[in-house]
Amino acid sequence: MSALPLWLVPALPLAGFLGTGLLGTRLGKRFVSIVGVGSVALATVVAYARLLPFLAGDHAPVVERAASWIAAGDFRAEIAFRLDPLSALMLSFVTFVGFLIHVYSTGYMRHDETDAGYARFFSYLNLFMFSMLTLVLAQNFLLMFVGWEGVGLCSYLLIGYYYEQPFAPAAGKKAFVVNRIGDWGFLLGMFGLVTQFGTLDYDGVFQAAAKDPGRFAPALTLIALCLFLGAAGKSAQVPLYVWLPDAMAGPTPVSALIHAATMVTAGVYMVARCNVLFRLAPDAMLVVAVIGTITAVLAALIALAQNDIKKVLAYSTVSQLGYMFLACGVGAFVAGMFHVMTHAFFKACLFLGAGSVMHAMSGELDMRKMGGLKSKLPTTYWTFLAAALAICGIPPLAGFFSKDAILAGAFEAGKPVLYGVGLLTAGLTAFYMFRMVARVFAGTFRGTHEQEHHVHESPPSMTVPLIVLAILSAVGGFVGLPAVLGDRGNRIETFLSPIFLPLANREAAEHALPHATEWLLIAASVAVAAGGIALAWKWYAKENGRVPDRIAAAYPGLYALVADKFRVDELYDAIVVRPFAGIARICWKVIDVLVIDGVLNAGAFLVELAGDLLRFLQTGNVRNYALTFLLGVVALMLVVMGGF
Amino acid sequence: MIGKIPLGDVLVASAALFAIGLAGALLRRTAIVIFLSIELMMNAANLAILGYGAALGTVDGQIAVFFVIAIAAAEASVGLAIFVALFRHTETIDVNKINLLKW
Amino acid sequence: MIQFGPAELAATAPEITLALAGALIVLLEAFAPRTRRAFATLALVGVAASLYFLSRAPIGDTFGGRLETSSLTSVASLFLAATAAIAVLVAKPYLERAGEERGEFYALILWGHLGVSLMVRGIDLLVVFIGLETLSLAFYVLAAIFRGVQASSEAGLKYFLTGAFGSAFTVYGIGLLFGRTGSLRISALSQVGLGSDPVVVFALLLLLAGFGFKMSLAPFHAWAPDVYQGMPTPAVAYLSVAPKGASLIVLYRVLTAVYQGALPSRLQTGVAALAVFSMTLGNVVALAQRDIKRLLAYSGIAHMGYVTITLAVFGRGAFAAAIVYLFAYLVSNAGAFAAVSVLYRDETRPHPVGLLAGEGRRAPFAAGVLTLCLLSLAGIPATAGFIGKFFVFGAAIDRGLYGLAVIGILNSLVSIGYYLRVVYVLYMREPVEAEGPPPLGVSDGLALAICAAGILLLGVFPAGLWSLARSAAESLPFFGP
Amino acid sequence: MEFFRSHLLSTVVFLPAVGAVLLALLPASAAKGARNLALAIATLDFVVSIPLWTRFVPAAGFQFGESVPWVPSFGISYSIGLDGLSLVLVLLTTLLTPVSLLFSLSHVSKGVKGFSVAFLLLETGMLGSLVALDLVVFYVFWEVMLVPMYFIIGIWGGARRIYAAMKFFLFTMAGSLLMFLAILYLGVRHHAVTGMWSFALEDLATLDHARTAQTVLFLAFALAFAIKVPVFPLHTWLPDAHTEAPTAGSIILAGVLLKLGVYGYLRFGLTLFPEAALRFAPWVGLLGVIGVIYGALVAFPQKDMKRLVAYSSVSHLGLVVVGVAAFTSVSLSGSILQMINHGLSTGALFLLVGVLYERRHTREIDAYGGLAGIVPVTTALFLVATLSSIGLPGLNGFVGEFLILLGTWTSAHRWWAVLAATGVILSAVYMLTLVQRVFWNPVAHEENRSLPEIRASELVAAAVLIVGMIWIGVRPDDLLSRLSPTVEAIRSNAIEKTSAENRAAAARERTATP
Amino acid sequence: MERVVFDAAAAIAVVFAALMVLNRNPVKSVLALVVSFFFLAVAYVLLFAPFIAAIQVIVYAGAILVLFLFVLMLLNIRQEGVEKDPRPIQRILAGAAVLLFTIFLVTLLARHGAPPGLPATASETGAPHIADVARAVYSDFLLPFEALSVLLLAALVGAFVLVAKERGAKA
Repeated sequence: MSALPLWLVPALPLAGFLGTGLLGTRLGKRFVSIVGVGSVALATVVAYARLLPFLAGDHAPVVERAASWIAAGDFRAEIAFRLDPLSALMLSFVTFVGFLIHVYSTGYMRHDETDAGYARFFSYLNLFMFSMLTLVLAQNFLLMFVGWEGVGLCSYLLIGYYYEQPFAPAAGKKAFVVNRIGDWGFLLGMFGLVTQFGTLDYDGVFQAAAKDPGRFAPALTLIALCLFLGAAGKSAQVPLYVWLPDAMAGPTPVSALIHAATMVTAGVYMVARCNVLFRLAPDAMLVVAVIGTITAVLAALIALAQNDIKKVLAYSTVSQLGYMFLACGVGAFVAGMFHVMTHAFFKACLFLGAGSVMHAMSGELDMRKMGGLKSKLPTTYWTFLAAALAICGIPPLAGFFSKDAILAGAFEAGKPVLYGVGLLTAGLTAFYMFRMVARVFAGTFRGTHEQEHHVHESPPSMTVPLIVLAILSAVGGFVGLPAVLGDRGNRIETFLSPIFLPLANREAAEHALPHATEWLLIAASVAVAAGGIALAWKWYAKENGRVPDRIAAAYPGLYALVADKFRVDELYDAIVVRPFAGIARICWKVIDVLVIDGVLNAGAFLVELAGDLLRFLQTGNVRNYALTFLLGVVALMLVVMGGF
Repeated sequence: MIGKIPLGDVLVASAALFAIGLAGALLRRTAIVIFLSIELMMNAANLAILGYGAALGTVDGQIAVFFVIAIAAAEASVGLAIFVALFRHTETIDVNKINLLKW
Repeated sequence: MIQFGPAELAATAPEITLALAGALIVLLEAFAPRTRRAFATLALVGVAASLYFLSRAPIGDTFGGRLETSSLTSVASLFLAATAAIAVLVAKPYLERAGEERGEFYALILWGHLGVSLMVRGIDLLVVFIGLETLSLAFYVLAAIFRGVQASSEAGLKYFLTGAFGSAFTVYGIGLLFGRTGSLRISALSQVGLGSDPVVVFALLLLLAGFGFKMSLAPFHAWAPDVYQGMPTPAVAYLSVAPKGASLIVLYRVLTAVYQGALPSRLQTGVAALAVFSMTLGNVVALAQRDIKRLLAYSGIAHMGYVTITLAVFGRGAFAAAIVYLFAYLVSNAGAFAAVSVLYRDETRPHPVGLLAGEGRRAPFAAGVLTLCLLSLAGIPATAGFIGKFFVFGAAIDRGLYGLAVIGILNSLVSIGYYLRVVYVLYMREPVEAEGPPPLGVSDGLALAICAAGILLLGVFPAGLWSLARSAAESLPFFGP
Repeated sequence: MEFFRSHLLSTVVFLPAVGAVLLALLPASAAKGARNLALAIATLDFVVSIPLWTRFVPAAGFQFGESVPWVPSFGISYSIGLDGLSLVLVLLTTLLTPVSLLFSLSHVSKGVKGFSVAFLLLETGMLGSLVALDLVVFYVFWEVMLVPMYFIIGIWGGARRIYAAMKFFLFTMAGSLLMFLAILYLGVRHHAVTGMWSFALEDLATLDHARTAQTVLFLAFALAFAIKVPVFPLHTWLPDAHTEAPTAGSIILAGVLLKLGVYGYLRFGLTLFPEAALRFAPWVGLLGVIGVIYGALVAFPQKDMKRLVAYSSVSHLGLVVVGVAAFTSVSLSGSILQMINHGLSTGALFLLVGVLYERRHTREIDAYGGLAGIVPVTTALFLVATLSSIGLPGLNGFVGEFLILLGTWTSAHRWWAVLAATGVILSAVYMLTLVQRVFWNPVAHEENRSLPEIRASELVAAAVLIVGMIWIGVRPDDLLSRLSPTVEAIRSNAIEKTSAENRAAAARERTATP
Repeated sequence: MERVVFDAAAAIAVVFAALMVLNRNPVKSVLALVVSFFFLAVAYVLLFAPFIAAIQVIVYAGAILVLFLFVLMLLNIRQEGVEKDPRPIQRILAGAAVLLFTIFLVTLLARHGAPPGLPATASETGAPHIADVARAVYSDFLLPFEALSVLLLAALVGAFVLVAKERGAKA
């Protein structure tokens, strides 16, 4: 194999983090750009230096132990990295997209930041890359958890990057805490794994489980659900999705990288990684699928009524993540991972495009104040359009293949309801995406004059990544052609197959759909997507939003509800946050201060009081002293020889 | 029996004297009288001791009493001196009125 | 037929020395007042000499079994002499400040000291009683010696009246015991059958009260706070330590004579009750005290409660524990009073704790020693006080008296409250008095140093003291097997 | 020199005390000299203690032992020794003392000499009780600690220092006094049984007591330790003490003193009364779980930074207690490790809070806000400490928490782990709220804009701790490998000494861990 | 015969003792006590202790009580005021305690007072003679006697210290 060890991949960004973090402020932006981007570039190079031979080779998993880590009692955990098809897939686009976004950031962040802020931003980004790569490459759950929480930390830091704003830090904290709720599940899941398998090592766990399903299956449902709770937290699924929209408070490249392309997909990655466990726990699978579907449609609905360009993208992300879990839930893990990849391309592209728009509009986010930017920002427009079409699933763009695979998977798994909802969601997606495209680029400019003056295309450092990502989202899908197209068949399927260990004494349900059905499905999804696009374009580009306004006017309550994201945040505030604070106060003021200290102080006070009273027995009158003496004698007399 | 006197009589008498002294010490307020009562208690002790001594036919009793009387005398001198010294400050030796030091 | 021969001379040499030293000082006071500043030294020499003679005195009884010389008396005399020495050392600068430096003061201390040592050495109730009275008379006077101060005279009156009252009970008790044995020798009490005789038990109760009075053991304690408050502090330093120890030893002598093995249960109950009452009352009321001397008085009452536990336990080990405790109490309590007499500028006024505010910085040494003494009284480890409590409670548990031990422990928790309050005033408050305490002289500095050293040494190396106490217990003649 | 080499442990223990005596002899005027001398001594002590670490042989049980008769007639002897458990705590102590002294270099102004003396005496007290193998000796050291701490809080503390100092002293004393009686009883018992006096741990461990006696004795010991830890509901002294103590005091208090409770429980409670200990384990664990959640809950609404951190200590030590009660190898290792972690992270937190306090002279959270832009370095340091405290993987806190929870999960009391794990969420809630309100958000008070950045000495002090956090986070085995034999020793001793049904329980739980 | 005389003497002594306690006027109290002591002396004689009787009359009644009188005159103590006690509880408790104690003491001594195994009658010859007393004091009781001397010395000096005129020392 290559001389370059795997640990180098995460190590390089870590070095970058230390460099930018410790010296960045002193040495200035130029240094930071070089180190910050350079480290990631190097990591990417190293990663591909390992990937290409791997892809060329037989895809046999590679495990490299870097060091021993924890050994207590009979528990062992190592720092070990793994390169297998799954991690390779993630690695390929995480490094690459990450690199692109670093480049983009040099342009995006340059103007509005002090040296310190600039250094801070890039050190965070590097730290994120380190964590994400650790997460991807880890060979055991514990090390994955290191990356898992690491990315959570970075997202916390980057969301709260504009810490002077009142909103950003709160959003960051929200993200971290909600993620922690998920991590709680993850932890319990790991404990369960240890009790079942005695180890957290992938091979140890999965092979044992695959070898002897009968023994482990009963316990696995609960474990799988615990793990999924973790995934739901990280990947913003119902009911833990609420942090992701707020996370848009962070700089746009962050939204692109962390909250669209990479981190949020970690949950999907984890579920796919644990496919053995999930496949042994059908009930858990069902839960995953249902949750995914609900998330998908719910988020899509909310996205319909948002006017903040980034919010729309955020909810779209949530929705797409729902898709991915739907895929995993119905057993189409490949489709899920496929969508992870394609989504990384087009959603990153969309976010960066949005960033470019903001950049042009001097920070404006409200679509109602935009319009007609098509001419002013051509590059942004075309790239954005490409990505939008991709996400809508218009063939032959990337999104089409992955989304179609998912829907096919759902149908295939005999879950018509889920399929139907998925299909509906596809339509909604198409609608709100093109609502956005229309509001932003079509029509006439609705912003202020200053903005109009100021509008300009972004620097190449920003546009180049846009173009690259646009191309990828255009062609990225060809790695996974459905069976009906092209004899080469589904390359990604074959590529990923090694990670789906065959389960002993359970024949994998391998019934490919008849071609006719498959054609029908394709047709349906394309039609729905096209319909959505057409309607959106008609209503918003041509009629400039009259119809929807009428609808909104017709059902004000409903509209408000949707626009307010179904008031989920308010709900949580009422049933979780407030009660928590209340109980905390009670514990402090009542139990601690009143009860415990009260009792103790009362005791002390009583003793003191006794003293204060008893001292008055000392009257100063010597006769009383003689009397006490005599009383003492008498008492003694009675005690010792009462009636002799 | 001491000669024709039963020891019981002696002891009862001494007990009575002791009790009376006790009562005086506790009930009177003039320091001197209190001290007188205490002297009486000592004499009660003396009476008992003499009674026992005679009954047991030993001389030790008388000697003990002799010492006690001497001690009583010494106490009296010191005590009276103290009364006088205190009287210089308070113009009284009524112990109810002497309670500068208390609590 | 007893003659006053060389043996008797050797045996009584210690007391004779004290008597003569006192007399000499009085004479010098009368006829050569110039020599006044030598008095303290003279008194010290007297104390030292008497200790020396005692160490030379042959072991055994003399005067027909009325005076004992034994390891017990040696240990006890060491205890007493140390107390006397500290008192004298502190007295000198104190009296100078008060303008009351008079030979009689030292003389009375010496004679009182003589009385106490007779209490310890006498194995004849009459001798013990005379010793007791000598002590009492001397200290009645010492209490009232500041004639210009009403509080002093009042202290004298109270001490005198209550003291005489107590003596009357003692005498009566002695009389009754005499009636049983026809002899005044304590050894005579060891004849069989006395232990169950109600009159004897009653007499023992009277003695318990009488000597408990000297120990300021509640409920016979009432005099102590007032007297301590009005009495010159150096005298208190002596009175609050030596007579208590001596009285305890006397009680042990008498009780062990009657009950060789163990106390009858009801008597044990009575003694235990005294201990508990004394501990609790002393500590609880001490919490409420504002005057340091009264506070220490109540703390002393409490400590007598602790040490009385050993009397309830009743045994050689217990007695040895009591001895250790007494030594610990000596260094701590005498040290505390020494520090108090150093820290207060005006002796004739009351000594509120509040006046000590901030002295921790202005008089670091004295304040430090006071703190050390208080911690030792509180029984913090690495101090003598802890060792004392260790042995006493150990004895109680050894005899299975868990209740007493627990009550004692809880009491010492309460006691920490008021000891620390003083420490807090010393170090954590700003001074209230314009001028700090008077400068530290040689002799009182020496006294403080002795006490501090004693506390730490006993606290860290208790083994020696223990074996000493143990040997003393061995020579307590009347214990059974 | 040779003497010191052969009496290494005693040297480590008493060096500070000797230094304290030297300091005491110094003229009061030489404040600066005293301060530097104290720092020098503490540092020297740390250096001297390093051989303990390097020359330590994990498998060899108690090492560097010394034994000198103290009160022969009662079989009391100054006998000390070091096993893995003591080792890590001793080093934590010798490390934290110079660190906190280094911090107070620039801040303690009045009575520097007294402060240094008290601090060094305190160190000797802590070290002594960590190595003592004779119960009387242990008790002596254990109590000796209180006095200097009382002064440190009472003289150099904050506004309500008197109340806090008194409360601290009385609380701790109340517990330990009953333990004192229990110790006496054990000695007496040993004398009654064997006819020989002894207070040596291994001798007393051989005694077996009637069920009730064992229960009472165990409770007497447990109370003392529970108060020190502190275990809910005996914790209320801690917030006051921590809050009012000077920064250095808080560091030591949180860093070491609290650990002594758990240490005592492991070293004495479990060794002397294994049956009772295991019998009461469910209750202990329950209290631990309550502590975890309760501490976190109460920490959340605090308005005072130090108070908040103090309550977080209650939560963290609750977790440690859970690990001890679960009594599996993993959870025990985790608990011990977590003690060190808590020492480092909470120590660092108190230190950095102190840094802010010394500049603004308030601990009110609302008095701050938006400091990140003003004092970025302090912010970064505080952030790291926070992350370590909330158990971010890669830092020390996580390893301890994970092992405790994992071990507990595999024990007979799985639901403890489930509940205690919520601490992971809650700690994030209150700590991040603190960070947000102090360092993020808009600058609320203009006077904060001129807040000076952390000083070099303070920076060094904090950096030492943070290096420790990362080291343990990445290479916990350095400690765990030294701990595991001790842990096994404690477990095997307790388990084989316990009665049949307990042995059965232990067996169940061993099979639970494959 | 002796018994009658003794009981009479004792009774009178008791009566006058009671008078001493009951009388409000200290001077009268002293005089009552003198009488009481005198009759005690009579009782002593009947107990074969003529020497003690003598000093009882001479020293006690004669010297000490006269000293009391003298001091009373010196300080001219009026008779005790009739005003109520500040704390009546004192009287009640004292009365109760004294009563209890007395009953206990009397019954105890009446029942068990006499030592067991006491010779039924003691012949006059067994009674000690003054000479024996003298001899005993200087031989058998030598130590107490010496000690007593110190005690008296201390008392003397003490009394002197307390009442002697202020001297230069105080200045």
